[in-house]
Amino acid sequence: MTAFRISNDTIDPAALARALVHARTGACATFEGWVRDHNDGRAVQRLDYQAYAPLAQSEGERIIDEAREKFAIIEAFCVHRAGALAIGDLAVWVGVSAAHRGAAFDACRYIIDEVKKRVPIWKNEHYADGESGWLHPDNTPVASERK
Amino acid sequence: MTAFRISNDTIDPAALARALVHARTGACATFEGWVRDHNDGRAVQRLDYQAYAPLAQSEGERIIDEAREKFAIIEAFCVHRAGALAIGDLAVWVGVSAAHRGAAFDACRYIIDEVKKRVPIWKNEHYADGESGWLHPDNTPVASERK
Amino acid sequence: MNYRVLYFASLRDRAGMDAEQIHSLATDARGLYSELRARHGFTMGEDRLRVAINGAFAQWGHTLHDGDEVVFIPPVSGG
Amino acid sequence: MNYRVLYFASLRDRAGMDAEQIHSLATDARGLYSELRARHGFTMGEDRLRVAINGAFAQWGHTLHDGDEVVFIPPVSGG
Repeated sequence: MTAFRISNDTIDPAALARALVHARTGACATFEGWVRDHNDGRAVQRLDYQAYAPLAQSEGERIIDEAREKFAIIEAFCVHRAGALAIGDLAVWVGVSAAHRGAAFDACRYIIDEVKKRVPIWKNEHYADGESGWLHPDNTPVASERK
Repeated sequence: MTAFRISNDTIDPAALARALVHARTGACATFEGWVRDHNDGRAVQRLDYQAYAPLAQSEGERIIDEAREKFAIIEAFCVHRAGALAIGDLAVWVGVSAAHRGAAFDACRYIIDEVKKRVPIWKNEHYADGESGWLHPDNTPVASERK
Repeated sequence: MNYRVLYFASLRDRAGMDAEQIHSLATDARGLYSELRARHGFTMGEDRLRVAINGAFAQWGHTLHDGDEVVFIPPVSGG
Repeated sequence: MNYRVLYFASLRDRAGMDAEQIHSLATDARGLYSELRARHGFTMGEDRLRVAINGAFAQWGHTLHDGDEVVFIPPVSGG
């Protein structure tokens, strides 16, 4: 399994979690990002993720390599969805195993924080009022480029 | 489901994780503690957890109540095994859901840290050399009370 | 007075029992532990233990009542 | 020179296309973006964007070569 993957299909967190655990694993930390029904006070109906796939892949792998250098971890994986998602779909999954919990938590958080900051993936939310919009990293709307 | 539970049976993390997710959930953080094959340089073969169950239950629930007060979370659960466990068994599971990832991570870590500090559960490791021993919170042996 | 004492972890190993019924003149957990320490040869001091009375954490100086369940809690190691 | 430019997110919406082949005199990403900004009416400034050349992040002043794939990366919002 590659450490980072963009997936056009449903993510199976249970299968991913199984790949984390070794005999020397004491701790696993996971993060799941779900499509939720609201953002910034607006009702969300669905969303699309666009990705610049080759750069997303290499940048995602770079982030996981950095996590391996910074923290004493055993395994680390991240899968991010692309395409059309509905409320209650899993958008991103991060899992880290380690001998001890501190490294597992710190690496898991590092990976999701950096993925959200650096990996070229964009979220377009479709609202109940019929509008839609690209979002910034802080989930505020990109006001500008729409015609 | 009670927020904290001592279990004499195998923990099913996938079933627990499903109970975390609501339509308003944006983020889930989970922690899994696994029985690993070594501790402090010694090969571990199996271990036993003893629990003072009534106090473990009330102290575990208190910790989760504290997490709900401190962090903006939606759901939080913790299950801790008691009894005999083998290498590769899941010893403890913590899961937290929230609208945003910061609260989910912080609450998940708070819960496992406090459980390890305060909940009356004791780990007795059985080593490959035939010895066994009760452990301190920092996983160093309790040198003292053995006959 | 009569107290029920439960033992866990290294105290259980040392006492060689899970629990016992104790008749004692001690009126608080501190006095009771001194007595049990002498009887079973526990080496762990009060500073390493916590006390629970009737299923809740309590102070060492908390006054005991007849029939109380008392537990001396060694350093925990869950997780 | 000829460059291939890919568009994502709000730039894609504004340009009305996923990608285009551009013949340009620009020799770096900065010059190329100025040209495309004028052509498509992009409102986002350089300070809001990153640049990728041939699938890797690059500097705005990086010299472009014929056939390069150039992508202007709006603020990302994965996760």
